[in-house]
Amino acid sequence: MDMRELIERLTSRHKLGAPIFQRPDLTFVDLTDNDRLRALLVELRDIEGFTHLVLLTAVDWIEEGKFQLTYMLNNRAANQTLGLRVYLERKDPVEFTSIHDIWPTAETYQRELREMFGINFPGSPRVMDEFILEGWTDMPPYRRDFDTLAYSQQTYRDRPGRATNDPRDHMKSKMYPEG
Amino acid sequence: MSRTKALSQMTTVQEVLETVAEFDREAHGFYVDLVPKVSKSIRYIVEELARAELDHIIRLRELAKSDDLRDHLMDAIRRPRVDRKFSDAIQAPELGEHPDDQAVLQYALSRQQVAIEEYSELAANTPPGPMHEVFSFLANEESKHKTDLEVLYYQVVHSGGV
Amino acid sequence: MFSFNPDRSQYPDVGPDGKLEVDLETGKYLKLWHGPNHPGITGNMSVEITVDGDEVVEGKTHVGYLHRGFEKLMERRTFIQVFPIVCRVCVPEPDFNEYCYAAAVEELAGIEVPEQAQWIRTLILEMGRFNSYMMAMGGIAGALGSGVIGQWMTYVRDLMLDRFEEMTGARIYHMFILPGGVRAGLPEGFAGRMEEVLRTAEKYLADVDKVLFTNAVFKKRTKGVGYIDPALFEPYGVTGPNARAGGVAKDLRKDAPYLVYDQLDFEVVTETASDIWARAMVRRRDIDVSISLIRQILAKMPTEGPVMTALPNVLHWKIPRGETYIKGESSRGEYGYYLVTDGSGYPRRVNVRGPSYTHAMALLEHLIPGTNISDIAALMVSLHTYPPEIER
Amino acid sequence: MGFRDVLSPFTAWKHVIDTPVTIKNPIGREAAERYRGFHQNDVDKCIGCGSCEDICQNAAIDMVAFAEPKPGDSGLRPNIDYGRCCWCALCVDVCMTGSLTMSNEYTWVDSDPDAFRFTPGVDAKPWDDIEKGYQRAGERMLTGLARPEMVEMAPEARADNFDEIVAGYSREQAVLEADRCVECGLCVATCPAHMDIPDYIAAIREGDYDLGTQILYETNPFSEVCGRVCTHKCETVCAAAHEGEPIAIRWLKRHIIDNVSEERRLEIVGTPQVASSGRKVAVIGAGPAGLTTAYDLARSGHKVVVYEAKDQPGGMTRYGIPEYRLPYDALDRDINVIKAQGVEIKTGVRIGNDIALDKLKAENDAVVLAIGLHLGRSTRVPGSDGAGVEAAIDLLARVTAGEAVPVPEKVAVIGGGNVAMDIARTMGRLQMQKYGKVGVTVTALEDFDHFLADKEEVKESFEEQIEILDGRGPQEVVRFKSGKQKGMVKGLKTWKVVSIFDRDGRFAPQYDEGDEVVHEAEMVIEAIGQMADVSLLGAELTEALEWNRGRIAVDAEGRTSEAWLWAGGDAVRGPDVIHAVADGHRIAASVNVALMAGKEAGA
Repeated sequence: MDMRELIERLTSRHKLGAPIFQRPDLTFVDLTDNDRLRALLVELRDIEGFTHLVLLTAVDWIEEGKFQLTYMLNNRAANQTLGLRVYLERKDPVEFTSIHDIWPTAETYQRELREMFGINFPGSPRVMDEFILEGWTDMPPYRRDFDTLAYSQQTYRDRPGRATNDPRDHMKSKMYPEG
Repeated sequence: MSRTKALSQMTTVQEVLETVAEFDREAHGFYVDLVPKVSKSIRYIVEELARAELDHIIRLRELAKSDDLRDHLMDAIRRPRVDRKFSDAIQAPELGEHPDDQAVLQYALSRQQVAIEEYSELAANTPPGPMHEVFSFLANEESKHKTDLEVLYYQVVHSGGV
Repeated sequence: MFSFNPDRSQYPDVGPDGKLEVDLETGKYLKLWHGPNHPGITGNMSVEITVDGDEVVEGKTHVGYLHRGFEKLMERRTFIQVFPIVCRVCVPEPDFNEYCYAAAVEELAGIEVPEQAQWIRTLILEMGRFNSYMMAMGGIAGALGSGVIGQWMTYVRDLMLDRFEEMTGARIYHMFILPGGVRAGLPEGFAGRMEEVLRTAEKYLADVDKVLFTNAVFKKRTKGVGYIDPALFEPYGVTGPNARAGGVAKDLRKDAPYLVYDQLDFEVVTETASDIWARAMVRRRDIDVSISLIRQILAKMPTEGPVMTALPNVLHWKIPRGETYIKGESSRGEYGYYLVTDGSGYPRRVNVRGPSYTHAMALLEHLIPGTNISDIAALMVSLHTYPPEIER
Repeated sequence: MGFRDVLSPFTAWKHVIDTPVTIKNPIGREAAERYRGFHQNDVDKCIGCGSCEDICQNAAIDMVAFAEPKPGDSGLRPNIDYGRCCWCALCVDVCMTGSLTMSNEYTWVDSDPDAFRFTPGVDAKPWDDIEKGYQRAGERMLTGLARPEMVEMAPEARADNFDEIVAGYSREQAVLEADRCVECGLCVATCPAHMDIPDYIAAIREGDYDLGTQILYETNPFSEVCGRVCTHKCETVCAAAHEGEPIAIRWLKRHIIDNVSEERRLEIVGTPQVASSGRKVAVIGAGPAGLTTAYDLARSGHKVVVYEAKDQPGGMTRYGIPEYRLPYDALDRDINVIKAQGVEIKTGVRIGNDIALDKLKAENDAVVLAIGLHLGRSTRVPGSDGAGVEAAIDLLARVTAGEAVPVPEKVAVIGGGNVAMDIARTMGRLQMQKYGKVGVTVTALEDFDHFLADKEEVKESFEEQIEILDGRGPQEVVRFKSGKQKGMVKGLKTWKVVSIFDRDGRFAPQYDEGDEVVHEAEMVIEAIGQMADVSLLGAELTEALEWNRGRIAVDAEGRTSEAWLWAGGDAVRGPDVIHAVADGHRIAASVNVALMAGKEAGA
């Protein structure tokens, strides 16, 4: 399967960004029209042989105000993997279309995304159920603005008696405190 | 005149010690006189040289008083061949009126060389025993002093190797 | 034997949220916790099951017992600092994490890996697979009451851990596959000692064949039990031995050869029944493949040359913006790392695709209704899942 | 399913008679040779750079004081909290000296949790001497070993001209080199000016040359100069030098300044932002020490006039260093920034001759003496007094001034330092221009193991066909005794130096008088040492001043024993550009305090 041809073929009907041919067997492409996601996925699954949903996950581009969702699809016969990327506005509430009916396994991914990134997929089974976290009240912890260090400092206590020295400052204080 | 007599083949330990003491005394006097003649910037060199000579004088005096040596003062000993050079060095240093640091150091180094040779030969001329050890010790002392001077010379003249 | 095509009309209705409506007041149903500490669970995970008599009508998976937020932790570690923690995502087969992460970093940073290192990496992955299968064998036998197999397999695994120890310097978390290569070549005389382990393993595996696979009880409890319709494989993302047991020769070592697999001679093992027996059998036969691969690697691999490429200064190593996905065939199926970089010294996002994520959650929940309570453990273990890779 | 399926499982019973495989007492079981167990640290080898702490993803390592810091060693040593250590051994892999290793000991029982926090190698442990355990398999792989090669003019291309040899790093090379720095900062203490070396190297990595320039100017207004000819003591203590090459700190400094235009540099540095103090300072000598003093004082609002005996400012950087190492326009760019601060430089004015020192004292609130070392030392061997024997430092200055100097076909140079290399290579170039071939023989007291000149200088001299003979002691400048050339130089007689230093490393040359060579030469150039021309002080001031072993005595701030006079630079510290810059800062700070105190008292 020639991925360049495939992307060209798809571009005629779907709004796609410039593809990145990362490896001969791995391509990334942006879908710029989010409403066409389901149509494109079904086409890829049923016509182009991308029957395997490898993973679905999010990337928080907080500086750009966007969440990236990556739908990683695989066509085993052709040994091709396609990372389809869509971007969501990063302002609450963040919601996106569920694909659990296209791939039932997406249910788990969508549950996790809801919990860890605060991206909801209305209609996805058990999407509001706690997945990993129990009794979590803070912001979704996989968002970039959740500070794990601050969290652990608030939650746990440092071992007493630990102190370190920066070599450069230490040498200055001992060897040339005035200069 | 006494010098002529002193230059015969054989001499005594006492005489030898007196000669070297005189050598050091004169040198000390020479350096002390030199101090005001050189620029203050290099006076430290001359002062150090004077101090070293004074140390030698004191050491020799103590040696002569020691029990070991007292018994041997009148022993006969072959006069070192370099003794003439040694005696010459006591007088007439060839330094100008206002020598610079390098000139002073070169003079001190050459003088030191003579002293090492004198003591080495004296040591060679005495059989194993206290006297031999005394002269070996003195030769070694002078040798150490010369090394100090060479280090100083290197530092002053070869200013840090540029 | 219980039917595995139950009449679901007797089951409680599905509510609007997709969950079963179970009225415990009726006394017809009982809720039980299967796990998190249960011999039938590999690792810390639990299934909340609803039984009607000894028939299970619903099962809900619960994970989170080991969540340490690895993916998030990786985002605040430099590229080299991520290296020591990736292995912890999967205890029994940690090396896949090391390989996938290293390869992803290497690809995005443009680093070439020396040939010898590629061979050593392949060797490690096969040793890891071997060990993982040892646990799976012990697990499936243990779930059906045959504890002795677990003891034998633990012993054999321990011998392999000795080989890991002498090669990598550690038994469990090897931390050996660094971005750029591997930490060292093989120790002197390694191949000979490995051969001894393989021979011992083969001796014990012959016993396993007699005691487990030629065993009326085992056959009765596993044949036809825990059937997964191959039609579910794609919708539920089933890969690896679980798919191969259903006749689908999915194996990334063949489908998308990585490292030096294209230079090795092996066949993809398949079974057709897609039941617990078939899944156990695929694993049993795949151990033989691993043994053969280990022997081939040790016979063919170069032993000269570097094992590591000098890296840029790792203390302030920045990788340009980009993303990639690296995958490999672990003992449980497709294992992959999705790495997104943003030009800084830290990963923007690391997503670990562990096979258990698809096998132990939605699929398991789908398979449970209609099973017998006594088969739950065998069903779960037959999927060969490791919970840490679910919750990362 | 058959009968076999029922009986076969019973074969398990055969294992009943097996010997158990469990280890009875696992405590004490020896781990594998490469096992990553408790750490060991060779504290004498460790330099306390803290790279282990930086790489530790568990924050398990603290750097704790172990000994007093000394050049190249912070005196800190890693203290490890085994409550956090994950045994990944990245600390071992990153260790810059290879001092940190791991033993294969892994069992240790103690009821005190704090016992599991200790400083390996300092707190004695039973595994300290165990040889087995994890060590880096080969050389460092995590922080880069080699520096990018500097592009230089080929020897043939440079042999007959004074064009700059070193091209300077390209952006790509500089980033590669800057990348190798582990930012331990051990270099900062050794740099006389305490330049913020890791910070400006970081600016290169970030591509922020404006920031880099700003950082450079905070501690050194002579980056063009120091970026080329600094003695880079920093590089000798670089953590990277313990295995592999030190970071090319000097070239990186130059790279920053190469990438900022003169105009931009003036914008970044700016001009004095304080009101004029109304105080006046005279600086004698427009070398790096004098001009650094002037730069700082001008930026503090004082009126500074620098008096320079030579026709151009720059001191030894202009008149001592050949143009192929430091082009005059690069020096001028540094000086222009200093001038832009309102510093007035009066060249061609020799204090003592043209203006009396007393006059300066009377007309200024402070006087700073930064006169350098402009007199060449002579060996004073026989024959060294007379025509045909030159001082290297005089010749170099005359070449810079554009004067014609004698260029015979054969030249012998006495000396093994950088000045000897400078004059040899300068004469070699002039010979190439005149004769098309080089005829320079350098004789050095020191052997190549103890050579004084930089390795690069020696290497480049060889490339330029200069003959360098090490371990040769000059004995006599041989002159023709008769004939037409009577009295003219015939050659240089040397003896072989058998050993130059004694066992304690003290100068104690031993000669082999049997190995005597006369190096044929029409001119002998002495390049053995330099001294300050302190004649400007006059007898009275010379007597009034305190001296320290031949040099004007100064305190830590650069004050002489006379309240109005400060002194610094080569004349006080010995020859070194960066020391001179450091001195300049120190003196300026001291003068500033004195002037401001005086101003308050006066007001």
